[in-house]
Amino acid sequence: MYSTRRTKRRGASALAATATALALALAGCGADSDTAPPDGDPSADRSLTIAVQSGPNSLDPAQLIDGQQTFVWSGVLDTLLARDPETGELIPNAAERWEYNEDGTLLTLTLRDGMTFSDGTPVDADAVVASMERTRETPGPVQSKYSQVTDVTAVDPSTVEVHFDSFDPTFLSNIALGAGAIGHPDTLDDERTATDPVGSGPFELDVANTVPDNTYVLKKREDYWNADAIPVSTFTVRVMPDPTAQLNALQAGEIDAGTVQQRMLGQLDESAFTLSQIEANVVFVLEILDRAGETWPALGDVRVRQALNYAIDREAFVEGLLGGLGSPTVQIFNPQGEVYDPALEELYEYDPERGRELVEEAGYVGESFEIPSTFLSTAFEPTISQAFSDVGLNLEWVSVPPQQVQSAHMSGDYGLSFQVAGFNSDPSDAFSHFVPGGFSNPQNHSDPTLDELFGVINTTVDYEDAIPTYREVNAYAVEQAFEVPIAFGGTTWAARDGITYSTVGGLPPTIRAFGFE
Amino acid sequence: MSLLELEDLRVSYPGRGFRARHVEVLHGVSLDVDHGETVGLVGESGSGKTTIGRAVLGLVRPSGGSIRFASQEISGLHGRARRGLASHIQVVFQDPYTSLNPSMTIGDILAEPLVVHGATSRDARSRVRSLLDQVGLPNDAIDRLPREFSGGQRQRVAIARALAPGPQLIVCDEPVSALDLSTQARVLDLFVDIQRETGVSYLFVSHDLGVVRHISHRVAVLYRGDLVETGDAATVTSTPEHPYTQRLLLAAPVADPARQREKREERKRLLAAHA
Amino acid sequence: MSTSDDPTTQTVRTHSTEHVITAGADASQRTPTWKKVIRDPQAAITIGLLAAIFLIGALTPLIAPHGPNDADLSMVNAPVGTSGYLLGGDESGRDIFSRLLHSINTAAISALIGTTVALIVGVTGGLVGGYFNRATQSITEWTFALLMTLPGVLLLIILMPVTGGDYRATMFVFGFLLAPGIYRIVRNLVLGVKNELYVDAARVSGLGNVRILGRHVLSIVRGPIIIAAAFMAGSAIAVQSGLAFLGVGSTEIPSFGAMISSGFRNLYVAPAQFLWPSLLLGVITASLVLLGNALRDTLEGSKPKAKKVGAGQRVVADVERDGPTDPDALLVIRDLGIAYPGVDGAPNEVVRGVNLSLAPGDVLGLVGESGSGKTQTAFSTLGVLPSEAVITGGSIRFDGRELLGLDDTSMAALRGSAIAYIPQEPMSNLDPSFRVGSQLVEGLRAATSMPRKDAKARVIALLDRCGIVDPQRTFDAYPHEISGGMAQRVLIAGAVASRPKLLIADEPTTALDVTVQAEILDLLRDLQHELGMAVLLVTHNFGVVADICDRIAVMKEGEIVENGAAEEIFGAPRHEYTRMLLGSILDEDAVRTDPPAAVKGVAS
Amino acid sequence: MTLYILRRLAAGVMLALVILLIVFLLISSSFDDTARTMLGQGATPESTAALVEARGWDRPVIVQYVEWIWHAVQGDLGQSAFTSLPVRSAVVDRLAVTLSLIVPALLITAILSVLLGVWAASHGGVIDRFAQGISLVGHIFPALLLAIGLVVLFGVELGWLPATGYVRFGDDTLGWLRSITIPVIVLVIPGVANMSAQVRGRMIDELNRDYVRTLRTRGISSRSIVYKHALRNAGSPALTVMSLEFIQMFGAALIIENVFALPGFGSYAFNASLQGDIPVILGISVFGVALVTVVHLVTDILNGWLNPKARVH
Repeated sequence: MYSTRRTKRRGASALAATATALALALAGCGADSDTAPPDGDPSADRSLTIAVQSGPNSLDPAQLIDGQQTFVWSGVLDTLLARDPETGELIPNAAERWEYNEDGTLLTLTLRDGMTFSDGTPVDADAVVASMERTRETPGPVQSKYSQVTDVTAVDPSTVEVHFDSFDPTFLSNIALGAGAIGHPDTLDDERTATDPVGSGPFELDVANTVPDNTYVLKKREDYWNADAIPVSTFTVRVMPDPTAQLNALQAGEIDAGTVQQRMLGQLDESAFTLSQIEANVVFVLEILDRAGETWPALGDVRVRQALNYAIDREAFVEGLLGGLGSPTVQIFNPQGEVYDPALEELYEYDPERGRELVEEAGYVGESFEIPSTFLSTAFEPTISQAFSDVGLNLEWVSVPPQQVQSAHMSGDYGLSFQVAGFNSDPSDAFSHFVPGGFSNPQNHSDPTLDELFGVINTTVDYEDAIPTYREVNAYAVEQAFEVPIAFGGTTWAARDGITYSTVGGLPPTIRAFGFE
Repeated sequence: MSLLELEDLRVSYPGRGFRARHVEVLHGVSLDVDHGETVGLVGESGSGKTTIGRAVLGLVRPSGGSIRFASQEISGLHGRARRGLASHIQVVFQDPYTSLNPSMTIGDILAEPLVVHGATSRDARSRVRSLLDQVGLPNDAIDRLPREFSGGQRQRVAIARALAPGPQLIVCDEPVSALDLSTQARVLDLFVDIQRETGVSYLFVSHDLGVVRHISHRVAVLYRGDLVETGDAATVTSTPEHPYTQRLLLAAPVADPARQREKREERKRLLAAHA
Repeated sequence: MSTSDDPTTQTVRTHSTEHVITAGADASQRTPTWKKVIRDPQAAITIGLLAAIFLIGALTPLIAPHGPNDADLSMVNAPVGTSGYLLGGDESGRDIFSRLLHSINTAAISALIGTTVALIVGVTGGLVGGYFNRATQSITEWTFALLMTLPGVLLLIILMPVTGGDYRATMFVFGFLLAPGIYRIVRNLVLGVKNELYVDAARVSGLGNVRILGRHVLSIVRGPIIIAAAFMAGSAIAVQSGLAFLGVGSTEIPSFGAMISSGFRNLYVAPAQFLWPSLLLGVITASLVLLGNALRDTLEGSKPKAKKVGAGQRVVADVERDGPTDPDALLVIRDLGIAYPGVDGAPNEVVRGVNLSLAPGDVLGLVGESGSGKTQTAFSTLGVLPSEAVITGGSIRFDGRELLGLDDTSMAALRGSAIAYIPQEPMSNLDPSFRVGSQLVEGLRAATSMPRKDAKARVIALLDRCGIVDPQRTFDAYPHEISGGMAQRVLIAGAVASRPKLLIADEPTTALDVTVQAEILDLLRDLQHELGMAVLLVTHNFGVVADICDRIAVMKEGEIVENGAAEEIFGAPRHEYTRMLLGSILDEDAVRTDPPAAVKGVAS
Repeated sequence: MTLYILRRLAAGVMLALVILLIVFLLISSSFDDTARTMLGQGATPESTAALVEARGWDRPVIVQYVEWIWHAVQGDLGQSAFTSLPVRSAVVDRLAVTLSLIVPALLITAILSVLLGVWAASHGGVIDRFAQGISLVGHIFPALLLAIGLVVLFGVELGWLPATGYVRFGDDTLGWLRSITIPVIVLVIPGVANMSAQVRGRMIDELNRDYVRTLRTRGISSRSIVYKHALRNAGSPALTVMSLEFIQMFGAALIIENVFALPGFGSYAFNASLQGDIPVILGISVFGVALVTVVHLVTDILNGWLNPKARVH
């Protein structure tokens, strides 16, 4: 409900790649630009082929998954809102305007005029209502984002009202993602919806040349309302789970752009490729699931949690395991966002001695913990285990097959979990990490201070006004060491010369991040 | 009372393939073997002679009739009861190359039946020595493997194995047909000597009239699952009554060009007469 | 079930395709199996290599400088030769050398689990399925067919939710998938052994089923199982590596596959990383395969070597091409010697100084016991001695032409057209895959280059002549569809089809019933008269000789001891050996006369 | 013959039913995991239960099994739990890719193995040692190593062949040929290593048989003896080896599809299994069993053609 992070979609991709690569791929990045490409000529026959690590699982609006999958589905389906690629702020898209009532239980969306689906029928309030109602009622990954919605109604062809139980601070950012995708009302329940929907987005799927899960060929719609912002006429997305295969394809000229692992960069001929780096779009974090110490009392002790934060050599982690692309951190919020506080980074300098003292003080020396070993964690397990033993604790990685990763995380069988979390929006990230039932807090830990702070957030409809409270949440969480954030991770895009990729980290990746010189 | 009595013995094998009909290979054979006697069983391939032997040994289950050994019905016995007969009925097979387990020493091969019947290994060993002696093999054979022996010697080992439990009846299934001429005669002599010594009875199965004639007191002739003629060896093998036996007798060549020429002519006359 | 009463097989099995007795064979035969294995260089080297590798694996906790998952962030992708990191560090800063050592143990455990399960399941299934009755057989057969049908690796992957990706559980399941191979081997051996006479003998001796299975059956199955185990261990290791490469299971477990996978990801950073585990994996699996092959050679007796087909016979002596010729003789063999390599490599002469002469239209019986060299002599005349055989001297002249030293093409031109051959065992001498007629036609056309249609007519006529009742039907039949007697007639028809001058018949009636034998001899005699062929009849049966031969040569241990007209030799044998042989014949006078023995011992 | 094929196919269907039941039973424990994975991070016990119910996974396994079979009989293998793609067409598409690797690989393997095996067996000497050397090399280098090495060499360094990806035969035949070249080579090398040794062994056995000597004594040429008689008799065991090789290649294809980023059957199965995509796993099991059954059947029929004794009457 809170985050764009998907810890898994395609197991093979995950397994074949390192967790770094995977996380970067999943988090991806995106841009939304109303401006035309630099040269002004949206070349009618320009084509672009990129590689991603996972294809879209489905093009059904109720089943959309964010991350790199967005490249394909956002080509076919328009979203209500979008994010500004420079600042990450919410900007209009299919909805021109949005407005909350006073207590945040009614959201009024005003749709742009003249939008059409690829079959020519108008994209209007009825279409939006049908999509949102259906997503709300259909079990799937998007449904939870509608948990507080009670009703969606069309006031007139260009006005939609969304009614809530109570204010949902994450809703706006969600409808800039899959929750805001607009499907074709007449065919939504048809079988084709999953694979070849009648789309509202800038492209039509070229079904003849598309091999599901392998190659997606998208043809630009000239009748799309924002067609000028789309720089290519044919957009091909190839699914390549293996990063080495991606690099090989890039070098062999089979794709125009793709992500490249930091340590493979040396292999690229700098003169033939343009590199674009996104400094941070994921955070590597050791999540403490049993913050209350119900099953593992040691984890309920703030000294032990702090000790773990002291135990990890974050600088070495970035240099050694991330190839230098990234930066050490003790926070989980997007460094480009409003909540992140550089001053907090002073806490928890690498100091295993101090950590050990804290553990001794708390009386938990020699305590052992189990943690799920997943495809995300494998590359980092030795380092993290080492850190535990450095402060007098033991960590045992328990192998969990991919299809049980989600279950293991939520089961309550483990006190710890290693995650590579992509950024969503600051509110979503706050909720997912610290509110009971949030993804990173599956054991429903609650804390009076946090309860109070979220009480304020839940009643502050204007985001600007709520920002100071979010910062308090962040500061308190860091101080209490509710989690062990380790580092921000970035992504490097390599593209054939003349093609650029630019966006801030943490945004959904779309075609509009690409520029042509 | 004879030692072995077969009455109306029938055997059938399941045919090949799924739900195939059974093929009867013995159509009611009656035969008896007395104490200390050798009964020769002659026939060509497919006549069922080997099957009779195997039925007596319990290796084939009869589909009808009875087999009595020492007045006891044995055709239906199996399991422990059947194994109990092992000390009374023994066998010597045709092929000395496959009737001995190639991976066991001669000593083990001979001791096995003794140990099964409760002999201590020391007793077994001394019995093995005397058995080897009895069949004319050197004492050092005990630790050697079958492949170190010639065909004739192996057949001696097989005979020793059959003698080991002191049986009353030995079924001999073509025991000399795989041997060279000179060896064959010596092994047959050994059979006769042993019989004189121990009083054991033989049911002696062979395709070779000469061999049967040499060793048998009485001879039975089998033809396609039926017993066509029975009688004392000299009569059946020199002046047979049944046309098949006559044909068989005339078909076997004699090692004398002149006599063989006569025999051949006689055979042709007989065939012409029956044609 | 009796095999000898099966109407398609023959009761009599003689070993007249002579066994070549090699000197010193006895000593080597008694060498214990393990010693033989060790003496084989390929086996010794691979065993040594594997032992060394797995010993190092076992000692890993003592000798590995680091734990398999000890990570040092400063050692990430450290180059080869870094102090304490012999082969460098991997992507997580773990010591590649130490991980390599630990991986050996994973491989060993995988092989152990997979092979053990496969052996237990396969051997049990094979023993049960092969030994017991039909119902049990069909159930086990069906079960293993089921296992066999499962697409192996696919199943392991489908079962990941069940095995949890744990390599030991996976190997346990894999063991079941390997089991059908073992099952097949064991079942077939058991089915074979079950009908072996010595198992019957054991049954007659009063041994129970369990004892027979354990003592007689298992001992035979042992060798092939050991061989199969070597191959299975190899495939278990390979599969485990493959799955680990794909990322099935925990990466905490050091394994070659996981290391190769990590190296592959790092291909561009540190190209050597994937090389070390690949090499070690390659060495281990290759060693196991080679060991399997070596074991197969030693335990099952080495397979015949490949040799050039149509290379001709080897002659190591100078052949006198211009020696005196006997214008009346069709075939003259002078001073012929044939040798085989013995165990110690020295040639072992099986035929020595043989002299034979055969006039056109003459029938010569070459008589002797097994191993006397009579078949070798016949083969050398046909030019079809096995490739190991060497002609050490002498001369074979046919129709005035020296045959020794001719190449195979020239011999092939003679064979079939001028010299023909009838083998002993009719069934094994017909190609089972071709119709009887087509085999005969091919031979006839090779010898005479007659048009196919004429050749067919001639073959059918010949089949008819050879006493086959329905020649067309036999012409169209496959060898397994005709009886032994008929097959021998077919072979005779094939031999005389091209009207040869010389017919070499090697024990042509030994495998047949007496009544059939008489008919075949009649046929041979008639054909011989008709065609005026000379016949060289190889046999051990004096009755056959008396029936058909004009002259006799008696062979003993590679030499001809007596040679003369049939009547003379039967009437007045000169050589002691001939006398002994003739004396051994159980003739019509040898009727047993003594009465049944008095019963001794236990009275009934 | 028709009856025989029908009987064999019926047996195959039985086998498929049994295997499916086993798979159903084994998988039934993971319905919740799958639902949770489908829902992603928003999963709650309630939404998980709702999804399980919506999918009908809460019903007794046997009911689901029967229902699944009922639909399967009508040609409907359901849809992937994750991608909503119809399983049948997806499996068929993926199978087409894998088969377009395996079938050429198998044919090439068969031809090379027979040539090499027959040459080795009928010439001996240097040629024989050469063939055995090739077999050894093929055994030593794991397919994995070959795959990686060839990609780097031909795909990246030399750029002669595409390093990754698959081109459909219908789209661009030359492209298809180029895209399968390296994967096929990787499949062929170990295949030839194994099979040529088998063919060689069988050929040597055959060439030592009695009938070969008898054929020679009739003046029949060496060529006919080797290529017509011995080869045909060696053919039927070799065919069995080949059918096993075929099934084995499916396993090897899994790794190869991974390295070359090919959308094949193996990687499809692998992904489905990682995700716990139950409908796909079931579909794959059915196709897997069907494939193996057909391969065995074809082998037996070909065997009958080669070997009259094995012929069905």
